[in-house]
Amino acid sequence: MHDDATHGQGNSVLLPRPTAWPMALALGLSLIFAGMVTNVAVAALGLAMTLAACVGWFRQVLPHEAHVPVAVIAEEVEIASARTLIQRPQRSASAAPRKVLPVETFLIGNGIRGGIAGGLAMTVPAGIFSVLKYHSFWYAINLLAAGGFVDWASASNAFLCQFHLQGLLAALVIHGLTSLLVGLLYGAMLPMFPRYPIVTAGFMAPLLMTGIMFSALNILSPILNQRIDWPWFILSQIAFGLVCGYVVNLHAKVRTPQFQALSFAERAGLHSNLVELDGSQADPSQTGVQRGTQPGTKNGDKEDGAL
Amino acid sequence: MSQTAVIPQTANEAWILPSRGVVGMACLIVAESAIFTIFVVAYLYYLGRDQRGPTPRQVLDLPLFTSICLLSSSLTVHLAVAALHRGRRHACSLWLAATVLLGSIFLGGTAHEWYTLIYRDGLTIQTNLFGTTFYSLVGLHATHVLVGLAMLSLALVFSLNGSMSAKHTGRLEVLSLYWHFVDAVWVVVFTVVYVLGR
Amino acid sequence: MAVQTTTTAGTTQAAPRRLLLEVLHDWVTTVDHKKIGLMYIGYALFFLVVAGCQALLMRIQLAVPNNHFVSPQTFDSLFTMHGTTMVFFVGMPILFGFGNYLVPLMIGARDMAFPRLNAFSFWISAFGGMLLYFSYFGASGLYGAGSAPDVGWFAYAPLTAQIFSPGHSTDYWTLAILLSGIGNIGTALNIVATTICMRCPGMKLNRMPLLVWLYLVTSCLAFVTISPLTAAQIMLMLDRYVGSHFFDTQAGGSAVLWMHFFWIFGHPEVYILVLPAFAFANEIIPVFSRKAIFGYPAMVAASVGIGFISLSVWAHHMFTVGLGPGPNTFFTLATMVIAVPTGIKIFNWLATIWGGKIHFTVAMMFATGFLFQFLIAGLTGIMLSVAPFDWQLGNSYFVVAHFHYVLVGAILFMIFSAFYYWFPKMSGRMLSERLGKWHFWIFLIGFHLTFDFMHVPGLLGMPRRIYTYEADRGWMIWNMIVSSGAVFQAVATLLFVYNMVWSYFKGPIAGPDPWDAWTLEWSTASPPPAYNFAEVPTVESRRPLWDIKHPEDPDSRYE
Amino acid sequence: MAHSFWPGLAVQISTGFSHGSTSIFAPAGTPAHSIFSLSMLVLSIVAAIFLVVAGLLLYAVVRYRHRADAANASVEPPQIYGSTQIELSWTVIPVLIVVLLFLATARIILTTQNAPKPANALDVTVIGHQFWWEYDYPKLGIVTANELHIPVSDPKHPTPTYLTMSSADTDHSFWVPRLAGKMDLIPNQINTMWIDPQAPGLYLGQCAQYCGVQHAKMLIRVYADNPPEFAAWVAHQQQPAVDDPGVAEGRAVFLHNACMSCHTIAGTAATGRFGPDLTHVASRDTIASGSVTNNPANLRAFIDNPATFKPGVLMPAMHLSQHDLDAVVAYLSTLK
Repeated sequence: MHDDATHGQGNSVLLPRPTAWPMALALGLSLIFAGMVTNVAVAALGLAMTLAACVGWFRQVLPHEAHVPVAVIAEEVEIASARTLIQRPQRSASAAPRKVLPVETFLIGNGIRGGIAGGLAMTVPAGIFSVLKYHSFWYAINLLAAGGFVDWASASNAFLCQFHLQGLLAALVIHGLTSLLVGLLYGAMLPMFPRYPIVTAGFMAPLLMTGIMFSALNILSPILNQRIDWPWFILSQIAFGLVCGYVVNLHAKVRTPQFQALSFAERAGLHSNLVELDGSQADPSQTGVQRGTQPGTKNGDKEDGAL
Repeated sequence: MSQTAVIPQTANEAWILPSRGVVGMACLIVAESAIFTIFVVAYLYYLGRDQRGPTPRQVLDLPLFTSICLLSSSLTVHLAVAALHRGRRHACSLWLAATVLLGSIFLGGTAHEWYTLIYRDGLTIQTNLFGTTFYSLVGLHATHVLVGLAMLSLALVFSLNGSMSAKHTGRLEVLSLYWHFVDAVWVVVFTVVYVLGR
Repeated sequence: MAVQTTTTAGTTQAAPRRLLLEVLHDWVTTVDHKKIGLMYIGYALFFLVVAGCQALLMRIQLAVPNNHFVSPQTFDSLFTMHGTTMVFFVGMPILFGFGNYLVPLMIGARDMAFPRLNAFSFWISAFGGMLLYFSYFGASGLYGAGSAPDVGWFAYAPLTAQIFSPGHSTDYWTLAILLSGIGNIGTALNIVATTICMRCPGMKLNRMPLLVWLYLVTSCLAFVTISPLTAAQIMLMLDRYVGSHFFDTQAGGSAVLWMHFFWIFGHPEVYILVLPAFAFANEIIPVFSRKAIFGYPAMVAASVGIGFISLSVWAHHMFTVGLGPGPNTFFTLATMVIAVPTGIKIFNWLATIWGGKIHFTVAMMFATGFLFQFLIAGLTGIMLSVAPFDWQLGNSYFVVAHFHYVLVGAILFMIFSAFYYWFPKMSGRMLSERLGKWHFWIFLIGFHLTFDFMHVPGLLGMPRRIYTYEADRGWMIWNMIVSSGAVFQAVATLLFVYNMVWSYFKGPIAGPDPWDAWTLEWSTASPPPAYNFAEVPTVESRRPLWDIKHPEDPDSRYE
Repeated sequence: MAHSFWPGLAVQISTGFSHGSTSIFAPAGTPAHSIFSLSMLVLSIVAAIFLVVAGLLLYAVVRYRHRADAANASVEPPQIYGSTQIELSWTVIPVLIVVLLFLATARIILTTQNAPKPANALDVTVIGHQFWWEYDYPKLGIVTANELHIPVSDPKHPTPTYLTMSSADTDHSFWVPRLAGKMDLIPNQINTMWIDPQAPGLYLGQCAQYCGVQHAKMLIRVYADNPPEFAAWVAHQQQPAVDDPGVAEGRAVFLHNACMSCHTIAGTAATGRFGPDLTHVASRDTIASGSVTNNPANLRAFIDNPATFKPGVLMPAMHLSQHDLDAVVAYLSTLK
C-alpha cells in the first residue's frame, strides 16, 4: 500500500524505526536449533530469547507501527545525458511507433493457415506414392507413425499396409504438429526473404529440411529410414513448401520496392538503419522505421547523414 | 535539460495497489501449501506399504465432531472480522471467543485421538510407516492450529481490553485468512487420512 | 538511525566519525533494505571466499592420481560444504542481497513491504551459515563427531540415516538449511509483496524493469520450492531425532522419495539462482548497448514460462534411479522444452546488442562473457536432457562441468558484472576499471581452463565425488589443467576483493548516474539516502530516465 | 613439462576418446552403441546451434562496439523494441529442434529400457555394498565379488546379461561406460539393466553414486569371456573351496577369528555375508574391489590394516600376529 502518511512533519520522511528484535528472534531460533546439536541449555537460552523477541517485535508493530522521521536533505540531482538523438527531418502526425518493426509484417494466422494447407497438400504425393508402390493408402501413414512406436520397428510391409487406428492418430499428431510449426515459421520468415518467394518457400526450405532429415533419420526412426523413398519424400516436401508459401504470400504486402530495398536485419525487425519509407505510402499500421532521411534509401550508415 | 531527481507528478489517475498484508499472507499460504503437499504426498506414497500393523483401518476413527467444530470456526472468524469492520467490538469479541473455543475443541480432539492411538493401539511415530506419516502430517496441521489459536487468543485479548477498533480490520482479516487456510488444509488432511486412507 | 550523509553535486560532506560500537548498533538494528542488502552481499562474499578455498583444496587433491593431500573423510566434507555453502550461503544471499537493494529503488519505493521481516530473514540466514560452520569446531555428538557434514549437498538417503551417518554432522547440515530456508522464504515473500504492493504511481506491471519482473518470478519460485525442501528436512530431522522412518530403508522407507523431494526443490533452485543473473543482464546489456531491451513482453513471458516449466523437470536428475521408460521420456521432454524460453532470452539479448553501440566497460565485458558461457551451458544442458546421454554422463565430471558453467560462467560472471555496475550506486565511488579489466581477463582464462577441460574426464568416465582416481584411466592430464585454472580464478577473485576495498576509499566519485542509465535507482544520490527518494517518483514508461533525458522523444509516447 | 605436455595432450585426444578404458566414445555393447549414435546426433545439433549463435554474437560484439572516434559517437543508436516475426522465428525453430530431439531420444529410451529379454540371457544379481560389489548367478549357483564374468555376446546370436540390482546399504550406481549407461542400486528397490559386450576383454568402471567414505575405490571389473572360457569359469566357480591340508593352520586362523562372521568360504563354517565371498578369492586378479592387484604381499597388507589401501573401508584391522597373518595369507592364496 502506498500511503502518503510516510511524510513526516515538515521536510522529513517517516521510515520504520530501527530495531534489534528481528535479529534477536533470529538468534533465538538459531540457538534453539544449535541446542539440538550441542546442549539443551543452549536451546533453553534460545527459547527465552525467542519469547522475549516475539514480545519486543510485537510491540514494534502493535498497536501502531513504530516510525522515525528522517530529515530530507535538500539536494539537486541532475538527470541529463550528453548523448543526443538523431534529429528527425520532419515529424508527421502519423509518426508511427518505432517499436513496430519491421516495416511490414505477416499475420501469424496466415502462417497457421499456410501450415494447414501445406500439410494437406503434402499428403497428396505421399498418398500417391503409397498407393502406387504398395497398393495401400495406409502404408505412408503407418510408416510415419512408426517413428512414435518403438515396437513397430521390425514390422512387415503387410502390417504397414493395414489400417491401424493408433497409427492414424500418431501420424496425424506428428504430421499436424510439424505442419503447423513449419507453417508458423513460414509466416514469420518469408517476409524476411521477399525476393524469390517461390524458390525460397518452394525449394530452398524443403531441400534444407530434407537434408536435415536425411542426416538424422537413422536415429529418429530407423524403420522410416530403411523404407523411405527420397525422391518422393522431396516431392512431398516441395508440395508442402509451394502450397504453404503460396497461402502465406497471398496476404503479403511485401512486394513494394521500398521493402525489398531494406537490409535483411531491417526486414527481420532486428535493427533499423534509419531508412524511411515515403510518408504517403507509409500507412501507420505498417510503418515502423520512420526516422531517417530519404524515401527508399538503401541502408548504409545514414545515421551520419541524418545529423 | 537539467531536472531534479523528482520525476514530476503528471498523472492524476488513482493509484491503488493491493494491501501488503493480504499479499504477504497469500504468499505464506502458498509456501505452507507446498509444505503440506509434500507431507500429503509422503502419506499417500507410504499408504499400504507397511509390513506390520497397526493399519489405518484398524485404528483410525472418523473425527467428525471435531472436524465440524474446526470448519465452523471458519465461519465464526469471518463473522468476527465482519463485526469489527462494522465497528461492533463486542460482537467481534464474542465471535473471536467462539473461534478460539471451537479451535480448542478440535485440538482437544486430536490430543485425545493421539492418546488412544499411543496407549490403546500402541501406534507411535516409530512403529511403522503409517505411524511416521500419520503423526507428522496430523501433527504438522495441529501445530498450525496451535499457532493460529495463539494469535486468535491474542486478538481476543486485545478485543476484550478495547484496543482493537475498526481500523484494525485489515490486520484481523489477514489473521482470518490464515485461519481459513488452516481449515482448508484440514479438509485435505481429513480426506486423505480418514477417508481415502481407510 | 543516523541520517545518511549524501553527496550533493560535486561536494562531499564528511560524516563525523562515530564510535565503532555505534556503527555496529546501526547495522544490527537496521531495517533499511539497502543496509540489509549490503549485509547480505558482504556475508555472501565472505562465504564465497571460504567455499572457494574449499574448492581449491579439492582441486589440489585431484590434480594427480592417488594423491594423499587430504583424507577421504576430509574430501567428502569439503565437497559437501563447498556445495552447500555455494548454493545456500553464497548464491541465495548474494542474489537476495542485490534484490533487496535494487527492487525497492527500481520501483520507486522507500522500503520493502515488511522491513522488520526483512531484517529477520537476513539474520536467520546468516545464523544458519554460522551454525553450519560451527560444525567444524563444535559438538561432541554420539561418537565425538565434531565434524562437518559429509553426505554431499543433496544428501541422498539412506546415507543420511543415523546408522550410516552417526553423530551430528548431518544434523548440522539439516538445521542450517532449515534456518536459511526460513530466511529465504521470508525474503522471497517480502520481495513479492514489495513488487506487488509498493510500486510508485505509474509503475504498472508492464512498465516494471525486467530486473523486478525476474525477481518476482524468482521469489515466487523460491517459496514454492524452498518449502518442499523445508518439509523434507523436517522429515529427515524426525528420522534422525525421533526415530520415524521416512527415509529409513531398513524399515521400508524409500530412498527415492528423498530424491524426489530434494530435486523438486533442487532443480528450480538452479533457476532461482540463474534468474537474478538474467535480471542483471536485462539491465546491464541494454544500458551499455545504448538500446532498449529487445522484446520486453517476450522476455517477461519467457521468464514466467521458465518459472513454470522448471517446476516439472526435477526428475531429470534421476534418470538413472530406475524410474522406468515412461517417466524418463516425460522428463526428457519437459527438460527440453525449457530450452525454448531460454533460447528466446539469449536471442533477445543478441538482438539488443545488434545495432547498438556497445561500450565495453568491465560490467559489459562480464555480461558478454555471460552470454557466451550461458550459451554453452545451455547447450550442454540440452545434451544432459537427453536421458540416454544422461545415463552415461549423469553423476560424472561432465555434469559437474555443466553446472559450474551455469553457476560460475553464467551466474558468477553476471554477479561480477552487477558489482561493477551497481557498486557506484551502493558506495558512491566507481570501481577501478583498470583493475577490473585485469580481473576479467584473468578470471576468464581461469574459468575456461577449469571448466572447459572439466567436461573431458566426464566423457572419459570419471564419476564425481571421488577423492582420488586410478592412474591408468588417463584422467590425470585433464585434472591437472582443471586444477591449474582454479589458481587463476583465485588470483582474479583476490584482485576483485582488492579492487572493492581500494575503490571504496580511493575510487573516483561516481555521482548519481555514472552510466547514463534509464531506471529509477539512478535518479537519486549515490549512495541513496535512507528514504531513497525525497519525493515519490511517478513513471510513464519502462525507462523513466530516458523520458527525462530525451523529452523530445520519450518512451512513453510509444507504450 | 612443456615438452611432454602438448604431445601428451594430443595423444590423449586422439586415443583417449576412442580407445580409453572408460570412455563413453568407445562403445563395445548395444546400449552403449545406441547411446553413442544418439549422442553424435545431439552433439552435431548442439554444435551447429553453437556455431550459429556464437558466430552472430561475435559478429555483433565486434561490429557494434562503440567507437569513440566515430562522428556519431555521442548519438544514441535507434531504439528498437522488438519484432514479432523474428521473435516468432526463434521460438518456432527451437521448438522444431526440440520435437526432433525428443522423438529420437524417446526411441532410444524405449528400445533400451523395454528391450525384450531373450531366453538364453544370463541372469546376474548385483548387490551394492559399502564399498564392494556382490555378484550372484542365481541359476548357476555362483556367488562372487567385484569381478563380474559374463559371456561375450555375438550380435547374430545375442547372449546378453541381465543385471538385477539392489543395494544392501546406501545408494550405489553401476557404470561401465563402454558397455552401457549407468543404473543406480537402491535399497528396497529392484532395478534392471542389460549389457552385451561384443568383444572379449576387460571392461572397467566404477561406482557412480556417492555411497560413503570409500566411494572412490569401489571399482568395477567386467570380464567378457568367450563362451568356452566362460563355461570353464562357471564350472570352476561352482566347486567348493580348495581344501589344502598344507595350509590347515591358516584355515584355523581364519575360522577362529572374526573373519568368518563376515566372509563366506563354501565348504567351511564361514558363512558371513557382510564381506565378499572368498571361496575362490585367489582366482581373482584384484582385491579391495579392484583397487589393488591380488598378490600375497598386498593381501597381507590388506588383512593387516585394510585402511592402508581403502581408508574408510568397513573391514576392521585384524591385529593378527605376524605368524597368523602369514598363515592366513597362505591359506587364502590357495583358494583358487
